[in-house]
Amino acid sequence: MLVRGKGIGCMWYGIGNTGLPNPAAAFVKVHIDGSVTVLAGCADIGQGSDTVLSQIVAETLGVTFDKVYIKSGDTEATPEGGATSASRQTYISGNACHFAALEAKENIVKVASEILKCDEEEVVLINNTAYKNGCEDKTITYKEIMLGLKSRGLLAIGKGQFNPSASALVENMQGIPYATYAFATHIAEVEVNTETGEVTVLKIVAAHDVGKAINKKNVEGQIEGGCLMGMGFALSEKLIINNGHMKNPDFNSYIIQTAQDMPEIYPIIVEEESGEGPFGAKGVGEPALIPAAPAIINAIYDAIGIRFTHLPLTADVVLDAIKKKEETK
Amino acid sequence: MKEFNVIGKNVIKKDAVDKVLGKAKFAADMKLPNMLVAGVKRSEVPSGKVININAEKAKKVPGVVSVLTYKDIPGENIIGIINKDEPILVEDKIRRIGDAIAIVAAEDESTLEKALELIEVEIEETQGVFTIEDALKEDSPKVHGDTNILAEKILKRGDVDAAFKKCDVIVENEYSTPVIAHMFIEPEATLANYEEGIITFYSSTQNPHYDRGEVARMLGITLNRVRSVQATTGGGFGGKLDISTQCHTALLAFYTNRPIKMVRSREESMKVSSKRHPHYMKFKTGATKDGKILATDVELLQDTGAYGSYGLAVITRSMVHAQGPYEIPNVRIRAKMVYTNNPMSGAMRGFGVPQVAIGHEGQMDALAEKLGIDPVEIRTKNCFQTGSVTATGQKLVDSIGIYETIKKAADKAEQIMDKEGK
Amino acid sequence: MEKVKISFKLNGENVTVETPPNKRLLDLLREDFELTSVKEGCGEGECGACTVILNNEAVTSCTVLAPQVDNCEVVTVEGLGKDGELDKLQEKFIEEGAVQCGYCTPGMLLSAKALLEKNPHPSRDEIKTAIEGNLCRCTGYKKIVDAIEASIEE
Amino acid sequence: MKEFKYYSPKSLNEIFKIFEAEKGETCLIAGGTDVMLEINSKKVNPDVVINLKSIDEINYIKEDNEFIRIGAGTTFTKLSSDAVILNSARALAQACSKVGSTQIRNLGTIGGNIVTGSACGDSVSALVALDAILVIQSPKGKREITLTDFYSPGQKSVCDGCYHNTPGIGKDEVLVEVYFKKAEKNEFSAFRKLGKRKALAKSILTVGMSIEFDDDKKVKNARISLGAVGKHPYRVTSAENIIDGKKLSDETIEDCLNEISNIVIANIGSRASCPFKKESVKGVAREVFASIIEQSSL
Repeated sequence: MLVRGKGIGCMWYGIGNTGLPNPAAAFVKVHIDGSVTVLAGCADIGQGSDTVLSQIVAETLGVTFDKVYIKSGDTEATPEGGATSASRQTYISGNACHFAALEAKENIVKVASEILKCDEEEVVLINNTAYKNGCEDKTITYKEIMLGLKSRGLLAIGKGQFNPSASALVENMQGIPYATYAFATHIAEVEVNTETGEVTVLKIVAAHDVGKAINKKNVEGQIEGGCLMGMGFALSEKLIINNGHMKNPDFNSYIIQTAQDMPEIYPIIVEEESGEGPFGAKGVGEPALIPAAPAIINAIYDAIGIRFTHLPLTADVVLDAIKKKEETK
Repeated sequence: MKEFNVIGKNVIKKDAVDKVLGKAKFAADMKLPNMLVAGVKRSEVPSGKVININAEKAKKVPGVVSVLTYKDIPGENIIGIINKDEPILVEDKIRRIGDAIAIVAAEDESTLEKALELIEVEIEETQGVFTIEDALKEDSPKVHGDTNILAEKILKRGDVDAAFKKCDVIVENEYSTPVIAHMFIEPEATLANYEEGIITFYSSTQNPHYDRGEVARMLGITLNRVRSVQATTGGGFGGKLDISTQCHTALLAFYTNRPIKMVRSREESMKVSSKRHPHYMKFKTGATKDGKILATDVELLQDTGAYGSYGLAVITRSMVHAQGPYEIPNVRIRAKMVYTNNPMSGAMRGFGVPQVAIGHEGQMDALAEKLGIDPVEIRTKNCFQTGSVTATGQKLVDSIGIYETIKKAADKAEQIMDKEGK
Repeated sequence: MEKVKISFKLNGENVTVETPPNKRLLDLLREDFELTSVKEGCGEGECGACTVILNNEAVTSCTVLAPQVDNCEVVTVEGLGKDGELDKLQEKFIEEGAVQCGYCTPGMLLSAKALLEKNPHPSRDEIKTAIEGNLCRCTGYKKIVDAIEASIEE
Repeated sequence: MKEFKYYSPKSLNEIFKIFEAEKGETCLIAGGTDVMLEINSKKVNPDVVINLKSIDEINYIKEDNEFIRIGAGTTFTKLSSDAVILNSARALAQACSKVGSTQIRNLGTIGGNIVTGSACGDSVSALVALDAILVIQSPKGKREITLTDFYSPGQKSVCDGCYHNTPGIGKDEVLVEVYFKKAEKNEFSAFRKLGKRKALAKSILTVGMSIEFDDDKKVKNARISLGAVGKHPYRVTSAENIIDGKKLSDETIEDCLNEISNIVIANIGSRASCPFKKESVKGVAREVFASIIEQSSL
């Protein structure tokens, strides 16, 4: 028999290292032609930090995304970015890049205000142009501004660094472990085959408070990948270790999810902006994974009335529990 | 809301074009003239004492350029991202299967394979510890120093014992989660080169600056003579935060003055890279009959395997998060993390939080059931809001979106999921 | 060891090469032709990172012996797209956010390409079947399936 | 990988000549999806490797009046989408469609699945239910053997050259064809696999079935096979006997499922997987019955 159930899982996740300093830094240089180079220590492992950091710099400087070139993760060129871990890079390296761009922008705004004959506060930088607030029809190009810098003997360079405002955990671990937290809720729908113990995850709704989504597709990509990793955690993944020997060190016997196992996933982005984050951003990398497994376990309970507490819930474990429950009836 | 031009927009990922063209260079794709390939001779026993390493036969194989052991390390032979406890090459004590004993550089793969087979390592196997229970026994063999406890901590707020007396319902459950592997699709690799006094290496890594520091200390040279570059990296999920191939390739490049490439096989990667800490957890949670949680008492036992890696970060983070995203006035979390001769546990997506979430979310549903209220309702009733105080005494002041996520997820689920349920 | 001389069509061009027979197609492509888009993830046919198109079908090149492709036709990602233009699939992978770490991407593209060549209007389930042998640990597959779906010609 | 000599013959005759000329350990490779791993990991160390992919004469699906004949070099992809197989040997098409992944099915061959002798060879389990017969050729000529006999323990292992010591195939022999009777008018077959995930899954267990009904909808002829619950896939005749001559009522099916479960216990009772398999096999077999009943009522 196939029976369905729904379950919910929630989580919170502190962004950055726990109660420890974990700074990151970046350099920004705006070139004479209006293109931009960002140097950031932050390692992009595919999650898309190069893209997100470039977006932050582009927005800050008022240039288009394509103008920004980023060099990341090269110790000879880039300052420390710290580890790509703890869902910290958008928040911490993001702020570092934001601050570096702000510093590089100082001379740009100064010169633009001189050319536009207005106060610095009135300068609007957008789409590789500048204008006086309210006079959108009278724009000057970034190139013109940069030539202005050149003739005045000025450069547009900036350095930025950021360390979240956390504090050490002291007696009984009291303190401020993180400056900000991400939150999430997943609701899963599963189908349990009561005769074979197989569990199929049909749908997952995944709502994530990420502060501000700098890049929605990237955020969704993290959420969707997290859902499948969470499914593996709940249902299939386990390294079998016997007296220190690993019995299944391969893709054949350590079971991660395939495209065929993918449920329908509905990512929902909630934007409770964080005061300290760049444009309000927090993080999503690890939060994406965390609520999926509890939601699935609770959905299985909803379906068959068995509360599992030891992972993973492979078919044999589920069927065994179903049979035991039938026997005690 | 403020309008943005680039923020919040789906721009083209910076790396996407090179990746769809197959042009992105991962470390294993790189090549330099005169390059050698390298590999590691590893321990096949989980616990033991190295009596003798004989590499003479291996060195005589034509095409073998260098065979190195711990004796060849000019600087410090110890690494670790938080606590330094792992040798780059084992000196005497074997602590796990896969401990690195010797490294080889050769002209080609088949010569390398032959050489690794010919290295003779005499090991006296010793009794290991493989369970947390055994590790905690007073007379157990010790993996490091004179205790197997890497860390033991307590987090406390309020008075849980007094609070449980005021609870109308209490649920107690034990939970466990297994050893989990990252399974990034790209196995670790490094290409290293030593030229003009600068050691340069390109690696699959999540933390190039940390890698630089470890290589510099190993070689006993200053940081400005080491260049660590992150190659295109094929996923990490925490598994590429530790040193993998960086030190070994750098050491061989340092000695041979030739470019060195080392690429792990899938099996080697899985056996040697860090794993998600297995957890054994006890949760006791109590609430009033109207569903307000008053207290939670949690005990965590965690196995970090042979080395600390990110263990100290995992124990702290898991404890801080064990209450879940709920305001609970009385909290006690006790945790112990132990060394064993199992594979090394370290960082993996969530650092202990996915494990404790199995506990706190299991408890929420168990409480809801006992109280006869809806699982969604018990969560909205208890979740953090602006002004809530966490178990570490932190007052949450901004960006507290948990309630919103519960509401939005529940609304969407209502729309799209089978109303019948079963 | 006695080398074997083989000729085959590689990304549209006729090539001839002498190879030791105990070489995998994966290594032949990476080493002899420097087509490093073909990735090794497991060496056991279980992850699909080394997928190439062999005689119009997606196969794992780690389980093919190099001399077995004598007289065959092999396509790698380097052979997708024409005249410097991206293939529609490549375009959609970029647009839909189907690329994260990128290690599975070439294999994914080729599995999808082989499908579309045979079946220009596949269903979502057929797409999933086509890429079931390509493991991805980053994306959760959704955006990959979306991208393949989006690339289907009207 | 060990060094070896490589041949890519165009015909069976050429293979036999190579057999004669080469004295070292010989290994045949077709799809390579199994043998490549064995060679790579040095579990097999051949001196000579012979490619079967270039031999067209073992790559076909044919039907005549009585039989469906499949060349040993036919891939799973072909078998799972071939109209003849889909129509009159659905169990085999279903089994082949569940092997490994698309890439593996594009390479892997039915002959390979048979001679590697894996306990969980998906196609083999279906072929056992179809009562398949193997055609094995050597320079001396052809011989035939039923698939069940091929795997039976009584067969003397005469193969010390080929890589799995499959009983029943000689050093100078090549499996060239597998054939079975075409389905009768009222004969239907189905297959279901239980795996750890929905693709790229090694079978935990498989059930293949072929059932012929008479005009009263009573079972005239039944063949049921199990895979991955013993050394090789096998028929469960005592379970077949239970349904023989009867209508497939819920009670009859239940009795049959219980007997299947008992057979599983008898075969793998001492193994840790038995408690799970003896139960889940009932669920899996029930679905196969359901599929057959559905086909028969159309």
